[in-house]
Amino acid sequence: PAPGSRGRPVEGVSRAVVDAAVAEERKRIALDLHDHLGQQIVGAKLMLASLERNSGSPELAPQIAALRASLEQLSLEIKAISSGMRLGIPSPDRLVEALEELANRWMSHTQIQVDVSCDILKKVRFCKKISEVVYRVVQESLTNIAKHAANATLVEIRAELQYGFLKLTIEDDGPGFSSSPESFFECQQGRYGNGGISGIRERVGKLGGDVTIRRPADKKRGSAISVSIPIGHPNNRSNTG
Amino acid sequence: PAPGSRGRPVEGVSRAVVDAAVAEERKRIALDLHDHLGQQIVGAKLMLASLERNSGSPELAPQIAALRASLEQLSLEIKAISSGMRLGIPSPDRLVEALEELANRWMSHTQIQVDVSCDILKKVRFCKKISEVVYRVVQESLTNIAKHAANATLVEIRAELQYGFLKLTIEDDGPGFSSSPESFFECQQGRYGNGGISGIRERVGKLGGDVTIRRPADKKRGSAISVSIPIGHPNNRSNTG
Amino acid sequence: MTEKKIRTVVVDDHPLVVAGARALIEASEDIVCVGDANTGADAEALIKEVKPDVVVLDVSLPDVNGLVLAEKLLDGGFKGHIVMMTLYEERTFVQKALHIGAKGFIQKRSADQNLLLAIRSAMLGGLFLDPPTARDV
Ligand SMILES: Nc1ncnc2c1ncn2[C@@H]1O[C@H](COP(=O)(O)OP(=O)(O)OP(=O)(O)O)[C@@H](O)[C@H]1O
Ligand SMILES: Nc1ncnc2c1ncn2[C@@H]1O[C@H](COP(=O)(O)OP(=O)(O)OP(=O)(O)O)[C@@H](O)[C@H]1O
Ligand SMILES: [K+]
Ligand SMILES: [Mg+2]
Ligand SMILES: [Mg+2]
Ligand SMILES: [Mg+2]
Repeated sequence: PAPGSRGRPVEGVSRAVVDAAVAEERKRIALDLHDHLGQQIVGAKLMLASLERNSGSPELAPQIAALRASLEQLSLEIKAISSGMRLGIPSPDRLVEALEELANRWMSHTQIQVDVSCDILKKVRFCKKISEVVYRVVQESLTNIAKHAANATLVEIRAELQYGFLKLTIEDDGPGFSSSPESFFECQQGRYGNGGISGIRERVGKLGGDVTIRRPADKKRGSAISVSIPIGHPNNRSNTG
Repeated sequence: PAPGSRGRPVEGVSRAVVDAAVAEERKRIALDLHDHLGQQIVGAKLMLASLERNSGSPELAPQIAALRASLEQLSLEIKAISSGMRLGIPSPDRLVEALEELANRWMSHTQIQVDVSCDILKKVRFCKKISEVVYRVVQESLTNIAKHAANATLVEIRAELQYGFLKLTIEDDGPGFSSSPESFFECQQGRYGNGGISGIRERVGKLGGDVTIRRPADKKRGSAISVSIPIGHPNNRSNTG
Repeated sequence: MTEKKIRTVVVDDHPLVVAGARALIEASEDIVCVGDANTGADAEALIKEVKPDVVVLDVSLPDVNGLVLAEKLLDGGFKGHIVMMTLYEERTFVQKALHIGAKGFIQKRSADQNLLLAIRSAMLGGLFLDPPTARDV
C-alpha cells in the first residue's frame, strides 16, 4: 500500500515533499509518453493521410475521418493520463450509464451483442474505488473479448450483491480460455505477468476482493471472468461518495 | 540504522516513503494506460477493419496493412510501458539504451549537446540497485543543468570502472556552483535539505558510495558531479541479474 | 512529367514517421521521395549524393541536433530548401530555424495536414509555419 497516498500524514515526511516527488515523476512520465507514443501516432496519422489521398472513393471519407478522430483522441488521452487525470472513470452515480455507453460503443465497433444487467449498481451506490474498479474490469474484459474472442455473438455483463460482496461477471460465448489449457491455468493462477488480467487482479486485490476465470456455468463454450469485492472492506469505506 | 552523517534514520525513512509513493503513481499510470488506451486501440483497429471491408479497391491494401502495422506497434509500445519496461527505471540490460534515450530527449528539449560515454555499462552488467541509482543520478543532474546551467553548451556523461568502484560523472560547462560559494559548500557537504542533490547523496550512500561536486578538472567554468559506488559492497550483491 | 516533380529526402530517426511521411509524399501527384535517413551522418551523405529539392528534417536526431545539421547543410552550399519538423512545441526552435534559413517549420502532430503544403511552399520560395506556431512567433 502506498504510504502517503491516502491523505494520511506520513511519518517523517511532509505531504508536500511526497506530492512534489509524485508530480515530478508524472512530468517525467508525461515526457516519456509524449516521445514514445507521440511518434507512433504521428506515423499512423501520416499513413492515414496517404490512404485518404489514394482512395478516390468518397464513401470512405467518413470512415477515414472517424479513424483520424480516434487517433487524435488517443494522443489527447495519453497526455491526460500522464498528467494525472483519471480518464473515463465515471462518478459512482453515473456508473451504470457509463457502462452502458461503453457497451454501446463497443457493440458498434465489434457488432457483438452486449447485455448489461447491472441494476444493482443503480440501487446501491458504491464508493468511488469500487466504481472505478468495476469500470476498469468491464473495459479490459471487453477489450479482451474483441481481441481473443472476436467470433463471440453475445456478451453478458452482470452485477449482483451476494452476502456482502459485489459480484461482477463478464461472460462471452467465444472460444474460451480452454483453447490453450496452460493459458487458462496461468490466468486462473494470476501468473500472467503483464497482461490486463494481472492488472485486474491487482486492482481487485487492493480492495480485498478476488478474481475467478472459468467456462460459463451452463454453457459448452465461452469464457467468464468474475470479480468479487467485499463491500464492507476497510479499504472500501473511505471516500464513499 | 545508518549511523554517521549521511542517511540519518529519519531521512532514510522519508526517502522510502517518497519512493513508494512515486512507484505507486507509476503503477497507476501504467494500469490506466493499459486499460484505457488498450481499448481505444482495439476500437481503432476495428474501424480500420471495416474500412478495409468497405474499400473495394485492392490498391489501398498495402496502405491499410501499413496502418494496421503501425497500430499494432502502438499497442506493443503501450504494453511495454504498462508492463514497466519503459516507465521510470530501466532494467540493467536496458540501462545504456535508456540513458541514451534520456539524453536525446533532454537534448531536444534544451538544445544542449550531450555526449554519453558509458560503454562500460554495456560490458559489465550491474545489479538492479546500481542501475537504478545510475539512472536517477543522470536524470537529476540533467534536470539540474536545465534549471541552473541553461546556458551550458556541452554535457558529458561518463561511466568508468576504477579499482572496484563504478564512477559516474556528469559535467557541464555552465556557470558552475561557484556562482554562490555557500551553495557550493553546502552541496559539497550534503547540507542541502530536500533538493535533488541530497536525494542523490542518500541513494548513493545506501550503496556505500559517495558523491563529489567540483569544477571540471581541466576547465575554467562549469560543474561536475561524480558518484563512486563500490561494486563489491554487500548491498550491491543481491539481485545481480 | 516526372522531371517536374519535387524531389524530397525525409530524415527522421523514427521508422514509423519516415514510413508515414514517405507514404504521404508518394500519394501526392507532384512530389516524390528520393531517399530517407535515420541519422544526421547518413542524411548528410545522402543529401550530397541525391541533391534533393527539399529536405524534411527532424529536429531531434540521435547523433546531431537537426537545427545544427540544417545550418551545416545551408552553410555548406546546399542549394535545396529545408523544412524542419518537430514533436516538441518549444517556440525557440522556430526562431532558430528561421534564422538559419529553413523554409518551413511544422509540428509533427499536424504533419498529416501540413507536410505537403510546407514542401510546396518551400519550393515556391515561401515560408511555411504551422498555424499555432506562427501565431506565437
Ligand atoms: N474473453 C477471452 N476469451 C478467450 N481467451 C481470453 C479471453 N480473455 C483473455 N483470454 C486469454 O487470456 C490471456 C491473458 O489475457 P490478458 O488480458 O491478461 O492479456 P492480453 O489480452 O493477451 O494482453 P493485454 O491485456 O496486455 O493486451 C490472453 O492472451 C488470452 O489468451
Ligand atoms: N549543474 C549545475 N550548475 C550550477 N549550479 C547547480 C547545478 N546543479 C545544482 N546547482 C546548484 O546546487 C543547488 C542544489 O541543487 P539541488 O538539485 O539539490 O536542488 P534544486 O535543483 O535547487 O532543487 P530540486 O532538485 O529539489 O528541484 C541548486 O539550487 C543550484 O544552486
Ligand atoms: K508522388
Ligand atoms: Mg487483455
Ligand atoms: Mg535539483
Ligand atoms: Mg527524432
